[in-house]
Amino acid sequence: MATSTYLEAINQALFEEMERDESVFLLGEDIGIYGGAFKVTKGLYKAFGGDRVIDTPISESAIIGSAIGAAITGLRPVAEMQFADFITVGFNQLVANAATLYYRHNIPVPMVVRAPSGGGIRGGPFHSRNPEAWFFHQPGLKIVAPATARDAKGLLKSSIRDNNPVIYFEHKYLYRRVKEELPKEEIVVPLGKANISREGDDVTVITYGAMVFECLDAAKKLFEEHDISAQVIDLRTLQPLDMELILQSVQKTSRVVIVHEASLSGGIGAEIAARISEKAFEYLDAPVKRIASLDTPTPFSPILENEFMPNAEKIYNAILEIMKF
Amino acid sequence: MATSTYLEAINQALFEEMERDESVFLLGEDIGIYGGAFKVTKGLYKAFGGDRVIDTPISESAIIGSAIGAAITGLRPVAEMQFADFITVGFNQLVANAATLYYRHNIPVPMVVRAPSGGGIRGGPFHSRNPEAWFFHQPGLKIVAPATARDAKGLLKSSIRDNNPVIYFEHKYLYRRVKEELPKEEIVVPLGKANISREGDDVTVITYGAMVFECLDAAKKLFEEHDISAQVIDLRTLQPLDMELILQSVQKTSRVVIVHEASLSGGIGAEIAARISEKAFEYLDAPVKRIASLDTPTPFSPILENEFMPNAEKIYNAILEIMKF
Amino acid sequence: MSESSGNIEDPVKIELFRLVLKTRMTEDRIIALYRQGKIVGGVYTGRGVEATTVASALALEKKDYLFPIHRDLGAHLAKGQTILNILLQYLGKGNNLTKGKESGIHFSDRSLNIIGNISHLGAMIPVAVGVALSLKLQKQNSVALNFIGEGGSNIGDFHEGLNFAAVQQLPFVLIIENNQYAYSTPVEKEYRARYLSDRAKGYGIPGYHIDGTDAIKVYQTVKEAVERARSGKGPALIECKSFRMVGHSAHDDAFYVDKELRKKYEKKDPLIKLEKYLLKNNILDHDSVDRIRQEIAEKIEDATEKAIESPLPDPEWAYGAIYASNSDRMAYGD
Amino acid sequence: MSESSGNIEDPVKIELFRLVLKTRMTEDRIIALYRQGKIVGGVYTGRGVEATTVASALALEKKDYLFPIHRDLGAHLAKGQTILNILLQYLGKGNNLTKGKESGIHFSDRSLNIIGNISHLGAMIPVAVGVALSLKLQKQNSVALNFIGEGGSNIGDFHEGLNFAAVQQLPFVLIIENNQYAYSTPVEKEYRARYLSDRAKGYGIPGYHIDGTDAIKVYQTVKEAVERARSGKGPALIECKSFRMVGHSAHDDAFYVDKELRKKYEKKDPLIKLEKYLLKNNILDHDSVDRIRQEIAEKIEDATEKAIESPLPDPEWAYGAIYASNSDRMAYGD
Ligand SMILES: Cc1ncc(C[n+]2csc(CCOP(=O)(O)OP(=O)(O)O)c2C)c(N)n1
Ligand SMILES: Cc1ncc(C[n+]2csc(CCOP(=O)(O)OP(=O)(O)O)c2C)c(N)n1
Ligand SMILES: [Mg+2]
Ligand SMILES: [Mg+2]
Repeated sequence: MATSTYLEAINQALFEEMERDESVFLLGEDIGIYGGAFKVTKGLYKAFGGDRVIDTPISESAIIGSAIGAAITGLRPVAEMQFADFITVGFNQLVANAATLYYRHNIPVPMVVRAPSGGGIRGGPFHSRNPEAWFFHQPGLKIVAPATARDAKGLLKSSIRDNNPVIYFEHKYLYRRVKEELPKEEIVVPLGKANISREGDDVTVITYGAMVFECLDAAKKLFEEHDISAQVIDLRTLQPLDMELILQSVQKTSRVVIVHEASLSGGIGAEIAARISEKAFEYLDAPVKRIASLDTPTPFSPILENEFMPNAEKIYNAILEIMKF
Repeated sequence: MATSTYLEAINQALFEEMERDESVFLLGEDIGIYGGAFKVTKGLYKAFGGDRVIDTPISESAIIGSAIGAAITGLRPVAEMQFADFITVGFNQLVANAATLYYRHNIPVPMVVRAPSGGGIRGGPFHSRNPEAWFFHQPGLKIVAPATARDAKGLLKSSIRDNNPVIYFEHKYLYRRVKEELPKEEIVVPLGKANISREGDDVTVITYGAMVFECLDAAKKLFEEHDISAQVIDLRTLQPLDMELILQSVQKTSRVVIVHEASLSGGIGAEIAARISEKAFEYLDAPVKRIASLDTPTPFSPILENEFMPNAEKIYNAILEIMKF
Repeated sequence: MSESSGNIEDPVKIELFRLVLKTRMTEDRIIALYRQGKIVGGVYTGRGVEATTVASALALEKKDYLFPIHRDLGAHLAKGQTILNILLQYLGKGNNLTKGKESGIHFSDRSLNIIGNISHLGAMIPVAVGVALSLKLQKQNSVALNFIGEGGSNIGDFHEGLNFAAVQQLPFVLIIENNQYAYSTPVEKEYRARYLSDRAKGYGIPGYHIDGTDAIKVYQTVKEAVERARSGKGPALIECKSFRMVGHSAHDDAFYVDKELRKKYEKKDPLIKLEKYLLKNNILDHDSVDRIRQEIAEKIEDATEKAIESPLPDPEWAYGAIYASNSDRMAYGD
Repeated sequence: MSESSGNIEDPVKIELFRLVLKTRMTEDRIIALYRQGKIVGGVYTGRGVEATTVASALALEKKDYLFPIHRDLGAHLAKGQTILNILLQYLGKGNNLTKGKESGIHFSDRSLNIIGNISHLGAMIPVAVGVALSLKLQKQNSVALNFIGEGGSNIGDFHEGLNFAAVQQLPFVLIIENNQYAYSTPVEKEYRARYLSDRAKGYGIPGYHIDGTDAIKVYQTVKEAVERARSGKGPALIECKSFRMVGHSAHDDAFYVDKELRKKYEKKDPLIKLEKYLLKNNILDHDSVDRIRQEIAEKIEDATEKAIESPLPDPEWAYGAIYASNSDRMAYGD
């Protein structure tokens, strides 16, 4: 066992998968000698050389598009967006090309797009995005969003081994803030399985990414102060969604709060709420409550960004409200 | 009064607005002499000349981007996407640039992007899209989707006069199939107001675009065969959503079916269902049911496309199911 | 006909003719079926650009990758696609290569290393570049070739793809089919460069501007670029100038087309030109031409009959998988 | 210094010097504030490219539109922006031009016809082209000028925007700040063209490749291009070659930069070069230089003090409107 940050866990997954499978290679901006804007690919250029760690021009559409081409001809590319925000430049390649090739032409597209996402780092409107919902509305993509170092590592490995295009959202805020002991043995976390981060009986809190920790903080406080026992579900994979686990929990607790950092309207929380309301209608004792960022761009100034984002306090209040319903 | 098709109504709105306001101009592919792929802009080049009806190169990002530039310097551009599907190429300009300028820099962006959307025309995966949900998850855009000729005309006028970026989804299937008598007087339909297309007390059916007619057919049959009275709401504007009208109706009927042609998961129906479940929880006698296209690309062969899309029969069955709940 | 056509062997010239003719005749049949209401969706034909599409694809080896676009039926045929598969596609039949899920010309064929396009113009360029990258990384000595219209050449992906290919010196050849119209839009509203091949310099790669109605010239130029790419010397951009002799699609009467230009290019019909050349140089005689025509006609008859009789898809197939499983046969070339 | 600098008047040369110096000194202060932990977010400075950014913007008239990007503080200053407004922005203060909603260098100023950038490189090019279109349609006789890095010049929007501007012959000038690195990436991994200005030919517009460390040369070339554009002759592409003398941002030590190249360009420091030229040619004497420096230093002191004292935004402003109302003051230039 050794302590790894979330960021190091991602680096380890890349290293191990590249060692295990020659067909895995990386492409993106500044990922070579520099090791990436966040140093996630540090050391990989040295270990695997310029043919497997390719610095690209600033051309997100070409990065994603050429990853598709490489994927359909026997390789397993892992493309890096320097920030998740810039994925919009390569949007068409992902939703029109990568997502649909298997359904249309029966051609698997085994590729990963790593996208450092999320706010709380004073990045302003264009370095703070959580764009997962756009891709959720495109059949054919898988979407991953780990919260822990263990999941960051194990889910990235599964993503690389998956035979489909996977968008892997790594939360920038967690890069160096999350530290865990990771076992020496290989960690592979299957896609499509949520995790219960905290057991509880009174209310189900569904979340993912950096908000997992805010939810856990809120849950802890609620237990200490109000004896409310919240079950916190970390989705880990957003597409496919682990509806089974969600519904099991809702049937037990009958109350639900959904939390995500992406803006509220049209977020993935809407789909989860809609499915719960449809599939577990008779179990619900209270309306499904969603807590998310404001329906605005991410403002820059810390005071404003704090107001914009969900946090433990807002979640705490929302759960209390739902418990009183 | 004269009979106008849905398509002619759009053409009239463009003509009248260009006459009324010199700052309105059009840009897009083949919209000049040719009058656009669907002939929506027919006659406008002749009437207003090449400076106000600009044929562009095939460059969706430049079309949308330059519309933004024109909009912030005193003009009111109306950009045409040849098919709504191709809006993904200019996605970044819409979500990162147009949508955020007002919040960030206090600069209004009065522009319209017209996007011929929708299936049922054997267009296959790339000429059948209903991409509205992506834009719904981007604060700062308005989204319009008319079903009738009257609304097509009146909403386009409001869109052009609006001081914000508006995406106007005109449904290709309706272009020549919808015909109405339109009054000689000017029609201006305000953004943000839904319409009750059919009054009813037993169940609320919320929809928009071409699905309005499928819902009306289903409603008619349900009334005739089962004496079920369905209230059909045509949203008309998707952003901002007319939650007031929706909630009023739900409080009356206590049962809801949401229908849209876009794929189910992550569609706008999810957000509406989530809001209803949150805001009208105590009024609901049955789960909110959603009927939408399959979570796949649009298949080409008519047999497959028919299976893929919602229709009156599927809606009829869903309503019956909800009524029996 | 091109001056320098001497170094192309006669059998290749005959094959070029056979394929250009086959393309023309197959498309004529598709148009006839369209007028009979048998085709599902739209039809875009290559009348006038067949020399470009056929000769470019014929310059490839079997292991090379072909990325045809909407007007490139000739390229499909030249790479070995059957008329039957094409017709099944246009008729939306269940036993076609996409099981009815894709439209007319949008289909791939793993056995031929053909990768079908999406509608978004230019979007296949980065994908083809990625294939070229993969071929280079896997040291496969093969090449990826992609087409783009002069209209489509103004989309961002053209720039990003070609630039990346140049930086990486990939085995990639991009053919601009400059048929002088993008739907109704004439070139002066599409770009202002004298030649689109002038763009090559901005990527540091060779650019060629050639007569795209001259099959032999196209073959020669593309062959050279393909072999250059194969030998590791990087990508090339080839602008083939021709003319769209019909409307944008089967429902377009092309009223907007310059009459003079049309007249000029009627004389440059790639099929007639090639036929005349072969006859004049005694590479083929009239009898052989007739025989070739007859053979193709029979194939088309046969394929049409089979295609029409073929079953429609099962409605259940709409629910087809959107995700590959881990047991799926993976890549091209496996 | 440039041979042909003769036709630029001395006061302009002095103004160029004053602005380059002001840029250097302001950025030095911002870096100092950054090291004190007072700045919110990242800091990207223009050390080494000030001649390009300052001279390009100074070549514009007041009514012309400026689109600066992340390294172009010099352009803001040359177009008339105050040091105070810039500092307020970097400190995320509530009384800045974006009310705290936008980061350091991303801000617009209607009163100066400056339109701030979004982070997505190249995305402002089509917008600037649209402004140029609007200026042309409204016959305003003004010009839009946009910057892009040599790295950003490989994004699709560069291609789409420039091509459209060329077709429409718009009053648009695009300056490529080729500082030889895009973050850590050297030019050979970004593009393969000999000169990026070679791309101009592919759009049918003039392209210039000039020394971007030579403020007078830049001023001259840009002025010419701007006046050409103003007179209706269409856009131009100007590549200004310089060198990024610091890391990509304040936290980057630029270990990856070629040592020889750095040495070479230290001798071409745009500020030192311009100062030497002015002194040598007796356009300024040492005393005047000192006085200018002193004046700027005082302004910076003053602005820093005011900026630091300024209030933070009200948390409620996060809920700021995302939609304009119909009573909003609309366009630039109103
Ligand atoms: C991104 C995009 N925009 C618009 C279209 C619609 N469209 C299909 S073909 C076409 C014209 C293409 O012209 P060109 O590239 O010159 O090819 P040609 O049809 O002349 O062979 C257009 C505008 C599209 N398919 N993709
Ligand atoms: C579309 C996009 N991709 C990536 C980035 C991240 N990024 C910001 S600056 C930069 C390097 C820019 O290099 P260049 O264009 O040469 O400008 P310079 O910083 O050298 O002035 C990168 C990659 C971005 N802002 N936008
Ligand atoms: Mg063309
Ligand atoms: Mg640079």
